[in-house]
Amino acid sequence: MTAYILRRVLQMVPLLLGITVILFAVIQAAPGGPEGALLESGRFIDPSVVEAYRARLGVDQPVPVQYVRWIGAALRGDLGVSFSTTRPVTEMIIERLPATLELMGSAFVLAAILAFLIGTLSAVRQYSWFDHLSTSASFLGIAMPVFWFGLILQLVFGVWLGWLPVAGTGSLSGGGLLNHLQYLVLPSIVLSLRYVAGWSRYLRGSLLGALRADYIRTARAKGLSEGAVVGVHGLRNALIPVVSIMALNLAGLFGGAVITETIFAWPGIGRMFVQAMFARDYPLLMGILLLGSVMVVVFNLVADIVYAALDPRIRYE
Amino acid sequence: MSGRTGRTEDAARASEPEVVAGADGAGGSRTVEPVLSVRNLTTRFHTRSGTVHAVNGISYELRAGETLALVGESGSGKSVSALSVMGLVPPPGTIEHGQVLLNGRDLLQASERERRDVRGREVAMVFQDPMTSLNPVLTVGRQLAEPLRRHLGMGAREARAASAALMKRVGIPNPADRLSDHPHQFSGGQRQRIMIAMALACRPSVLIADEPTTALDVTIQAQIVALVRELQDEMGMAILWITHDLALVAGFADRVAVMYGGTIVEEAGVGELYADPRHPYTRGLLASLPRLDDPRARLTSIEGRPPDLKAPPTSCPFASRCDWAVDRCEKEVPPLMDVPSVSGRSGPGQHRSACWRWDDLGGAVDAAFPGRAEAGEFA
Amino acid sequence: MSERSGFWAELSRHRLALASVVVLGVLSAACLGAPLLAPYAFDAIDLSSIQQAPSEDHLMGTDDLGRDLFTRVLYGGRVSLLIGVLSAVLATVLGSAVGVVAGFYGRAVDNVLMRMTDVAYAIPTLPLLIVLASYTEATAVSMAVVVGLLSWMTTARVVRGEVLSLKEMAFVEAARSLGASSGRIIWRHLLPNALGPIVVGATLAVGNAIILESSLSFLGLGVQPPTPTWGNMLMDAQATMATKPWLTIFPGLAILLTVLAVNFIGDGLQDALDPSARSSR
Amino acid sequence: MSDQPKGGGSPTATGKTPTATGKTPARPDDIDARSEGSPEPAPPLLEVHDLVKHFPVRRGFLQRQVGAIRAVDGVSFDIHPGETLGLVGESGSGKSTTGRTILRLHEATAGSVRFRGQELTTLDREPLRRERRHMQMIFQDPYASLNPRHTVGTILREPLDVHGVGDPSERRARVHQLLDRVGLDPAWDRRYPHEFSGGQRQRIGIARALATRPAFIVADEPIAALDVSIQAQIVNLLSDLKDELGLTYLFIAHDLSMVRHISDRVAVMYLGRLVELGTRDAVFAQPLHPYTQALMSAIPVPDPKLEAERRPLILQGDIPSPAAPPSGCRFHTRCPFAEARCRTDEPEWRDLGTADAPHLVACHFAEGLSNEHTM
Repeated sequence: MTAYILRRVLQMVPLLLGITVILFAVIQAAPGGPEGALLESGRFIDPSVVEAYRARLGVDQPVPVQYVRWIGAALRGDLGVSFSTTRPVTEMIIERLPATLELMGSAFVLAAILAFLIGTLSAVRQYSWFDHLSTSASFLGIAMPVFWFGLILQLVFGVWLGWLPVAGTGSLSGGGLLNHLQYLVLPSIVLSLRYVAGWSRYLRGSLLGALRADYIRTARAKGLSEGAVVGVHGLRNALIPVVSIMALNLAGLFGGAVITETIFAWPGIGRMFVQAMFARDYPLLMGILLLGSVMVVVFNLVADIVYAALDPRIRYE
Repeated sequence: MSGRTGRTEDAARASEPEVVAGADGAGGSRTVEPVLSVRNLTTRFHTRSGTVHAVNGISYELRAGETLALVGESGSGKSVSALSVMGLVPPPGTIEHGQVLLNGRDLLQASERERRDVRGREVAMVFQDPMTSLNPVLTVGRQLAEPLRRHLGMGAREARAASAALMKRVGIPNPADRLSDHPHQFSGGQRQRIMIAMALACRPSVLIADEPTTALDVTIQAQIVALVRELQDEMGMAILWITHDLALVAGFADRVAVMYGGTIVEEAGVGELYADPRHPYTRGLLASLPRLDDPRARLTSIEGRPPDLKAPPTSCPFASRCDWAVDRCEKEVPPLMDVPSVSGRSGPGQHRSACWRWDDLGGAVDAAFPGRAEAGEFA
Repeated sequence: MSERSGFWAELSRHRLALASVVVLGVLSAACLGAPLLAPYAFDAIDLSSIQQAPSEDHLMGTDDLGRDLFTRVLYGGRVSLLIGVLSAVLATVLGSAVGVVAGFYGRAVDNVLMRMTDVAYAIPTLPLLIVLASYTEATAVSMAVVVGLLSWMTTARVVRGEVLSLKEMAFVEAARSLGASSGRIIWRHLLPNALGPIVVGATLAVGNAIILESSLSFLGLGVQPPTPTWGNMLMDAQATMATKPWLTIFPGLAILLTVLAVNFIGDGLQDALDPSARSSR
Repeated sequence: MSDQPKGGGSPTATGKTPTATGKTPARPDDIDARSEGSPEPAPPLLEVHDLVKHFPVRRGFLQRQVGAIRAVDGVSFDIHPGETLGLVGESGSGKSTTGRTILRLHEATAGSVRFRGQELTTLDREPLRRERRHMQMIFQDPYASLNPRHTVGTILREPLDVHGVGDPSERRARVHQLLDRVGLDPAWDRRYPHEFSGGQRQRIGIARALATRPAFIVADEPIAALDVSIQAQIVNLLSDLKDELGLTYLFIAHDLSMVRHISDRVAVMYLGRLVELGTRDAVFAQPLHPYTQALMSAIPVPDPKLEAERRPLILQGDIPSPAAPPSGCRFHTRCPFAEARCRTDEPEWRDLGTADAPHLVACHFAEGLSNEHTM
């Protein structure tokens, strides 16, 4: 198992290199080059910021040299200086990271729990009214644009019913935990919707497939209860493919957080990203994109490890 | 917990006399009550494209220590009939009617809970494909322990020791170490041994073996057959051995029932069935095997295809492929009729054939299987 | 019974999918025929009737400039559908090509292509799209191309997996033993049998692209006003959501309905194109 | 190599459609010239010499080769025109891989395969493609071997299309002729494979193999997936076709009784090696290798009386992994007669037969073993 994990970690390195190459190419492709926006914007910006950025990128150097310098700095945790605030990008990200992690985490957990319950129940009770209902609901969930769903929830629960706050985060010190959690409810639901729908469908299909397997018949032939048959023999096998889908979807979850945070004025990285986009603050944009990609890669590693823990065949491969 | 253990001991004690009787009678004694008695079992699958008449009113009996071979080709209903006995017919299949009497109790009338108590304890099953019949993500120790813990109320440690003993009994080397291995770490033959160990864990009175050697090589098949026979001598269970291979069961079955199109078309003691088959299908199957005395001889094949089970049987299911068929075969479904037994032990149920013309069909296949022209003379 | 009649029989069993074909057909026809059908010009400002609730004159009401919402929804659909279909075609062609080549040639080719796919998969699409969209003023076609270039990875993976298993099938080996060329094997044996997942992937890509486009437009990065899109209509409506909910509800419903119909069709096709789902048994 | 005519000038398989080249070399291996039972033995149609096929086992990030599955590990035999060689062995013995490597569906690791005197293992792509016309394969699984999206007509026309045989109307006529020849209604050419039963599908597979009038067919377990009553139909069809078209078969099977029925000679394979090779009658009457004896002993006999008298020789354990075959004689781990020498010395391939009926075996003790377990 240790060797397996080590191998997976080693495999991450070229993946991350590839990601940085693409992201660097994206910066370079910005109109007028990475610092172009800064110069053309005409707004007042501390000239030393521009200078520092130009110097670090070494814009007079060939592109590969610039890349090596950029990645060298990034490895030391230096993602450059924001155009709009002149503060180090790393610092800005770290400041906003907890809010985003909180939102993504709660959405992820919510989606995982609901998907597990819905998916299992619809598979066990295939073609029941519950199954039909959850199938229809999940089609709706997948087709629903995140931002529109957010707007509708704000309209219903915030404006019409007045039950929940529609924007901001509430302060932990001021209103306490419960108050803070109230702010979390709507954004988490909005962000998780698509994944509840997708994962529950996937688990349903996967579990139905597992329940048709020969070993399920063996388990029943042993006289095991239906609970043990589904719980012990079915779910364990059915969860294996679902875990990798959950990991793959993290990139989407990060993208969804950008929209959700914008709608609900959630003070996280996603909202900062949209603001940075309007300010054409490329260092900040790049820093956030890089963070998102690294999160995805790391999460996929975790998924691989979970996968190997669930499926003994992988370990010995 | 203790109550369950008590019940098991009672059951074990209750079945003891039968085991002894079966062993003494060497499968010949017909006075012993059958452990398993299937009567008029009918199973259908209601699919979108029509109803599949998989099993059409079959009846057979199985006595302690006896081996009944259920022989048939794919689609003959042999596997479905076994799953019906276990109560494991997958949807959309339903058991339309019939009785499955296990030690006198009708399993089809029992509640699902009662059936679960019976499965794996009084009647157990080994399946065809040992590669897919074990759960790939659970250790074999865990899977072996399940019936022990479920039915005998063993604790984890006790079940582990018992599992190791079972593994040893079926011939897995280093059993204690291998309990924590997963199925993919065993060979096909070993997996089938584990399946057998699992089925026999609670010493059931009936073992249903559904083509347990079909997926294995001949040398491994011989090992598995030898192992099962050994265990049968030891535990005295009755065996329902399902196979498509008429040759395989010649060596160890006591009785053979041949299935075709969802019905039993012939049933007889093993010696008699091969010496004096009284159904054209049985004769056709035997004739299609390569001859031992003359390997060059052209094989006799049964032309045509098995019947479409979506149409309810209104004629003899074999009529369209039968060289012997007469008008009556198209009009009336032949029931299983008693045939005088050449082995001397004649009597009801000794030899049964579902052919109107069983009387015209005597003798061993090699000598007496006629060609088409001769068949014409009879008609 | 031929293969084709089996296909239609299977598809027609999916009543939802059939209904979706009808809905999508009507919707597409209406959007394409918007210049003929729409009661008003999409940019006709009528300050005498601003922010009116749905009525006989204005089926879906009017916006803050008095423009007819129904007209704008129809015109917006042209952009959404164009981007959806165009980018899905692009993503499907690209993804299938990568998947087939990787799966068929295996070894180093497979390794290189799949690592590229991993990289593309790991970068969150929407944020990357946001950055790219901020570079220039987007047109419908440029957006379709960018969206297509960022959404081929799922198809590539699925098709590769499909090809890997098909490649081991005896009928492919039979074709090789006949002396069939690689091209023949790919075109006549692998691709037709991988068609199910490819088509299903394509329908999902249409839905995804429509949502991606509307998300970008909602952030103000998509196709720019005055050309209406469902996304930028929603962005405009955000401020008056509480008082004029129809401005939010109708464009959103249009997106929901379109994506839903496309996904239902994909679901129906999945079963209809799976030969094992309708074997002779 | 270079003195041989390139593929285009090769003689046709059955002589029913003479090639246009007219440059057909008057070599004795032209099978049309061979008459049945001629006293002058024709040279082999197929010569397999020391064939080796190892599948690399790759592991790790760099996919380094860490080992090899030694599926076929030095196999030699000839097949003469018009002959059927039965190749038997358990799964994992490498018998299927041997058949596929001969047809270059796998690239040989080492060794030589000469077909009609021409070396196949080094043949370039285009001449190989042309040569494929003359050697075909019948597959085990009648379900997986037919493309589910093609009609039977398309499936049967593909070999003709690939090799540019005839014009469209001739191809259509050939398809109908093929269907008729294998016992199917020619009007069924527009049907799809899923509309046929297993036995009928196997007939379609056979028809496809016959389409280009090949000289040599590898039949890879062609009846293993079929029901007993259908097996006999297919075996009869294969024998009829052989007699009629002068075909040569490599018949791969695990079912010894069918092999005995259809083969002229029998080769027994174990763990990548041949252990015994001889005429059908010699091998079955007097199997020399303990493995052959065990295999034969394991075949059930459909006769309860005979079965009751038999003392079967039951092998212990499983076939070892071809990734790490045992030293010495590969069979020693399961052989009931193994001695110390078997663990270290690899047995030679020796001929214990007569001058006109060679009977080869790879066992140190072949002479001294009794055959009491077989019938």
